[in-house]
Amino acid sequence: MRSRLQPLTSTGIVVAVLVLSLVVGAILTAVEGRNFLSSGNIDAVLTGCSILGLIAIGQTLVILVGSLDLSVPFVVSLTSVVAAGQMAGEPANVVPAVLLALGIAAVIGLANGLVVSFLKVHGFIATLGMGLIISGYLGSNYQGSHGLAPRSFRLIDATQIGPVPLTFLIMLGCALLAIVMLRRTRLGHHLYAVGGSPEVARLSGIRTSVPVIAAHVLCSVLAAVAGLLLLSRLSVGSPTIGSQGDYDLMSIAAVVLGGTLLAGGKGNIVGTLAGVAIFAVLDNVMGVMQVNPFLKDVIRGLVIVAAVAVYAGREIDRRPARFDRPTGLDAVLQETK
Amino acid sequence: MRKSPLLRGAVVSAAALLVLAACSTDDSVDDPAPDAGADPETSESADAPADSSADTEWFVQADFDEQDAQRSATFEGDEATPWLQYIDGPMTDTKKYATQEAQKVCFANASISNPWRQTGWITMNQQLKALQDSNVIGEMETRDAQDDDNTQIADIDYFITEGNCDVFIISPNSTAAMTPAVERACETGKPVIVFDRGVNTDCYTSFIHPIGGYAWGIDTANFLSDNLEEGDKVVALRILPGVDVLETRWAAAEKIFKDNGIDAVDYFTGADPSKIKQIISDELVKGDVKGVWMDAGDGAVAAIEAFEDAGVDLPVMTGEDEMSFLRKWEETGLTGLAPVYSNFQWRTTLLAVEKIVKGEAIPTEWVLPQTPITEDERADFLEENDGMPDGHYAKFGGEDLPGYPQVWQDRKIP
Amino acid sequence: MSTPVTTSTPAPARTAIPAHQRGLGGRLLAAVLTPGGAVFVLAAVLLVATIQANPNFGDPGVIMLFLGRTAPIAIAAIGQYYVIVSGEFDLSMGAVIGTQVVLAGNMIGEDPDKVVPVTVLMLLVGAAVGFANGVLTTLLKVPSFIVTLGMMLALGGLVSYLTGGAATGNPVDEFREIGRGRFENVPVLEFLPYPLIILVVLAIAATLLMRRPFGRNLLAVGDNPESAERSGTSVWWLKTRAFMISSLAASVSGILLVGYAGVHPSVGDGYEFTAITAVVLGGVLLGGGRGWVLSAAAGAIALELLFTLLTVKEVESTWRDTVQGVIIIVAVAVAARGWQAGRRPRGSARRAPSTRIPTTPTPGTTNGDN
Amino acid sequence: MPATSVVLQARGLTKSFVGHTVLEDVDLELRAGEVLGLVGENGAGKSTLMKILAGVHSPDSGTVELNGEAVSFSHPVQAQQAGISTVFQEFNLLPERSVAENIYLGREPRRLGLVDVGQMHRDTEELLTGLGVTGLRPGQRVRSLSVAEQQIVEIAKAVSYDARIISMDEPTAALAEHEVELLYGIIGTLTARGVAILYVSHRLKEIFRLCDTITVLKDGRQVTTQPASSLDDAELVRLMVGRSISSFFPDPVEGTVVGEPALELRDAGNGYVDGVDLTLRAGEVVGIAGLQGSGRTELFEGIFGVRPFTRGTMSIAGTQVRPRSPRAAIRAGLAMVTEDRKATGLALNQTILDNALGVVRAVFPRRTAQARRDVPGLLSSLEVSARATDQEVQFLSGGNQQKVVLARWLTTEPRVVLMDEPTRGIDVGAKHSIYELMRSLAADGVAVLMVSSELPEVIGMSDRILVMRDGRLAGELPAGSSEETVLQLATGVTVAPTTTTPAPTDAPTEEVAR
Repeated sequence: MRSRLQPLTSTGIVVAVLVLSLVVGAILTAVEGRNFLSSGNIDAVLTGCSILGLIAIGQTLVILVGSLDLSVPFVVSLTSVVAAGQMAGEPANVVPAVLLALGIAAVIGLANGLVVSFLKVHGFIATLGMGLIISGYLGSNYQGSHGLAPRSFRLIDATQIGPVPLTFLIMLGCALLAIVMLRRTRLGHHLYAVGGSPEVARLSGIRTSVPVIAAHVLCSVLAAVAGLLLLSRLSVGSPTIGSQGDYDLMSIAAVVLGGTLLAGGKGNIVGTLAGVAIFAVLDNVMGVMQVNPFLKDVIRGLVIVAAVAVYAGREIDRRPARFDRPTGLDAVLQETK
Repeated sequence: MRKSPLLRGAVVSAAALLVLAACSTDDSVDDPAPDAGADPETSESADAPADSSADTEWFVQADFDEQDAQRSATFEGDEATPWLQYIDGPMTDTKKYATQEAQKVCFANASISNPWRQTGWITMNQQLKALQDSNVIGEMETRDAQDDDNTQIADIDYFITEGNCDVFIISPNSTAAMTPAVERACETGKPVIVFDRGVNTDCYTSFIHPIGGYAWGIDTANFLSDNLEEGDKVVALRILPGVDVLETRWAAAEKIFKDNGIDAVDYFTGADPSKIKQIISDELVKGDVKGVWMDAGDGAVAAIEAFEDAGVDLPVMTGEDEMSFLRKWEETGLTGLAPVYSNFQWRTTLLAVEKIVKGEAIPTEWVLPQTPITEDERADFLEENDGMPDGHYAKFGGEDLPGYPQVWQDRKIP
Repeated sequence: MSTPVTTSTPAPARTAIPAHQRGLGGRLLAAVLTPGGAVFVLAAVLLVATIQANPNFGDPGVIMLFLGRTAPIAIAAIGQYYVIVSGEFDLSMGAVIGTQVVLAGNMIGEDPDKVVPVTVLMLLVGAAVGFANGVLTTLLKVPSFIVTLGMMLALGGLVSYLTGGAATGNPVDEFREIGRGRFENVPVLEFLPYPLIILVVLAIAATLLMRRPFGRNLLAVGDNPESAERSGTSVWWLKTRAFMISSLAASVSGILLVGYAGVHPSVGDGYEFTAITAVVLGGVLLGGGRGWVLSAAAGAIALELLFTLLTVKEVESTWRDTVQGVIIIVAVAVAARGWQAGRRPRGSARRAPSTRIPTTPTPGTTNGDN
Repeated sequence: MPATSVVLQARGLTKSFVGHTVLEDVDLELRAGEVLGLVGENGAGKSTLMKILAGVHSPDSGTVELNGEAVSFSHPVQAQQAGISTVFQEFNLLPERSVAENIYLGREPRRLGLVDVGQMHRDTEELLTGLGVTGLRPGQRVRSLSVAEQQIVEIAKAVSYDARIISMDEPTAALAEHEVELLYGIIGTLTARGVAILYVSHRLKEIFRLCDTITVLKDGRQVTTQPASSLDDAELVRLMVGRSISSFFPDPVEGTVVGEPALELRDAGNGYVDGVDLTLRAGEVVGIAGLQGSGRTELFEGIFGVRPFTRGTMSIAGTQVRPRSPRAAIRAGLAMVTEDRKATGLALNQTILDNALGVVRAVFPRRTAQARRDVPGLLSSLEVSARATDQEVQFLSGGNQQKVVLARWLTTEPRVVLMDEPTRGIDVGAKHSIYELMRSLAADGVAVLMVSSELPEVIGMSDRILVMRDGRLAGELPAGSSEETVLQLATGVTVAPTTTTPAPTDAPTEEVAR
């Protein structure tokens, strides 16, 4: 009986909200005399998902394991300028530049992870500090755009398959890998375990620092991929490109919007992608409607809070009875109360 | 027994990279993208020598010399309408665009996140009303990138595919990053007007801008050097790094200061007046500050107040034609200069559209006059702009537009 | 309290438990060993270093000016402290400051008569924002990180929208005097900036408030919400008041900043993170339940001193971020250990069941022996 | 069952915590395929013994031999790998993860480097089927399971380690009667496979039904170990209790007057308890006995507004009230000493003074000044031993922490004090002063309602004893009733004393709803 009456999961709710926003978006777009489903618009929406999507995937991993990453915008900027500098317009330099960028990001993620897991510094502070450190480095060493991506590298951004941009497919690819990682690797399972209860994880023989560090490394590397895609799009490295997009707070908002618990242990990539897509649709529709840019922020703020409020209360209410409710019957009584 | 998840992480990301690499090669080989850009490489390496892989170097002697000369150049057109004046040079023939029909204008704006842009945006909208009334422009669709390169590229691409645009107007968020997108807009064959910050291409129909940053830097640094002794200290307050129109201001000024033996130290302030005041206060504790140089006017008041609060003599100072500075300047009577980064270029862009529609030739690089406001002219400008808010710009050039002065006084952002 | 008279058993001679474990000196020493106390030492060291680097900074007038300009961030840190100590975050602080600055500029304008009513209105707006943050967090159960992030976006956008992004101009000098004025001719100190006086008054008020039931309850809620709820604490109202205090502190900061810097929409940018940094630097535990309000203020002063030192040392302003980043990571890493060291009673005789503070995994943590 | 080989032999196990010996010279012998029952009162050392075997604690002295080889564990995982699994009272499960994921956490089966979810589900299925469990899907989220089902997952997890020895700490504590049958079945399956089981329970019925051998612990010492067949209920209880309780529990203070009803419940119920009729008078100390999971704590939570009653009426000192929150309950004159002082009783990082004033400040802030003056005297009269009132409570011993909890409630001058396991995990001296406090509260006209798992405590302290079973009051016993009587009423086995009206073990309403 319980299973039949099982309420929508939060991922279900997020997807429902996404569908709703798609429908409303399509209607509003039509009112403006445009076609929401035209290839150009689909391209715009999907492109809008790509960068934030990549970062939000990484952020999901970090939040799932019970931490937070506020350093992503600076990792994005850093990788974009470092890779661009390394490429220097030469196609031959692309591979070393990409590897260098990913390597630097991995080191940053490793540092974040080590500080969080071994120095026991709250992820908020550890990554805020790391962000500041990188930001100082960027500000001191890069004034304005830097380096150049060769044409071959810029094609990544320019390529489309039908109405679907390649950057979006790369993001989807990373999402897929992340999903596989979460569902099909021990690391993924342990990530959930450590985020859910470090104590239970430890009792099950898991070294709790490993998933924390891995999540931070992956998050930084994904931010680096985002930085590289931005480089491909901008053709030059930019030391401010990460901050321009507000990727730290927006990615956290997208993750929470996607139904992942800010405290960790519960959530998934699909929800996050839906959260990102909701933002993309929202931005797209507001763009079509030429909403005043200041009002855009107001609407974003309201949507974030309202959307999370839809299921935040329910989730928490359903939680406490988990260990001490005596029988299934009483739980049912409690719920029907 | 367990493999290091770190290793696995690396493997996963490497796999992601592989996917990435695989796709791009595949597609670039057999599916050249329709909008992949004509050949950005050639166009860039051809006319942008500075844009190599090296660090951006902001001081270019040739540009410095050119703008230095333009400061004293003769401008074509009526002095009463400076927004239509230009320096004689190559013209773009626009006969092919001539039409009777009201045009759909698509405007990709970088942002309206500072008072200068807000003032210009208001002026532009009033100019739009005028041109709509005369049936030159039917509709202007605007996308605002909120200071994000990535968004602005998307905005331009959206206009190209979905906008049904007759004319593109682009106010780039940054120079190099926006170049490929502007080139894509050019490829549509529709007129493209770029204004304010530049791009590294000349595919546009017209690039509208005041003389430029070097001219600003030359005007201001010369003024300070003239009014200060060798060895005097100047604090330079800059908003943010990496924007060409701002960087060139400082590049020129720094050179002149150096040539004149002025001891100049520069700070980035983000235009935050409290930061500005702190910087000046600390500098005053360290020693005398004789001059203040600013790359934009907002925040000038805070700088002056720092001197007042410290109880020391006011500096020689250059600000901007923003009302707050002009008012404070008059009130304190300090020795100053208000350089101008002509705000009226916002309306020039639309007037350029009018000319295009009429098939009139317009300057390919439309250099607008950029004359600082001196102490003698100050009173006139203060009087003309009486009742305007502090964030308003004296040389906004919209006095003949509908809604003047109410619209600018209310400062309602469209 | 009359109940626990144990008439049934002749009580052994009991000595009343003293109020303090150590004498005043000992307590001060112990306090300095905690991160909350160490920040005062840090501030002092930074001050000495600054003066050493440039003796001009030792001038009383300069110190007064410095303290005056640090008042807004210190007050913001005090406000943020209340929210953090109750286990939440307030990211909307910068937006509230921006709102108040613009409100002052646009509504007071050149009319001195409007100073009082508009100030009241500003404080009401501040309280309302805090109330909204609190209610959304506690009753709708949306994480405060998200609520205040949303508030930050919404409020910032709304104010820009309503005002056209820029204020009409600075308000009358009478209003700006609050943040700019000073008492002249004060002996020794040369002069006293009004903001410093406001900071001192608010700091005293905040300290007293933390000693009041409200403050103690707030700490208890941050420490253990479950226990607080069962002790009859009205958790939602308590936390909501903390959010209101935070927003009101931001409003006062805003009022001072209008005076100090003038009206500009970018005033207040990033204040939320600076305030959180200051609070954390003051040894306050993220997650709640630990920390002293004055340490938060001291954290703000230490942070600003650090920046001044960097200016004096001619460190490029771009590197400041890096230094700030290193400092907060180190401070928090040390803090986690420092609280234990400083608060543990001397001698371990009384610390009987320290085995219960689980160092080894203890399944069945809640039960003792069955 | 044929006599089989000894798989685990422990000798002379001794363990003390900071000078307090909780286990002394205990021997233990587990045989393959056999169930060893471990019984004793609370504090007898059962949990400590289990934790030593599980690798959570290491013994101060004594040896553990596994299949003839001496072993010592420093981490639970080592014990698991050696074949000793433990099912603790608190579930060590991740509520957001599936059954299979929980069971194989840390040991997920892999194929080609990836977790083989199919295999994991099949293994889980097989494991559960092997245990005779049906209707539990490997993919179900643990949060959606009933407590009994969660218990089964715990056991399955223990079994999945290929455990040769499984110890279970009160596995039926939270289970309803019919769910227990399922567990019995599982245990039968396991023993048939030759697994040795160490079984801790308070339910004597279970002990006799399941166990081959019974070891009785008391005060950390081994009283006896003998075949279950050689014991009966009464004898076992005598062995467990085996001491005169009268000397330990203080008599009521002279002149204590039992007065008007202070707390009355009529047919009260919520999601956890039902049909509770109860009258508590001023000056009374009433104990509530019952097995874990019988609804004792939930009854308190109902009274105290944590899980407000949804049915029936409640009145305090004759005034009808229905507290919807602890705050309202406290205002009405109630106080509640919670079961778990660390999780719900104290703010550990705050000082003694702040904790003692916690409730007054939260609910009656205006009385704070007065309370602050009273606290030092109150703490002394409770014999709190601490260096100073500005010491943080985390550094106090359990007994002193508990006294601080009491102090924070006494400062509110309540009419009715609810005490849930007031002496859990504290030393004898502290226990005694808490007992004295209860008496003196009664003497002052306060009504005290106490829940305790320690029968001697309930019997020794109560003026009347209420017994709960399956969410209902099963009956009332007079002061000084025997432990046997109480246990019989609580478990619902054998002859019920004449004074009781036992509720039907399976309430018809439950049957319908299920």
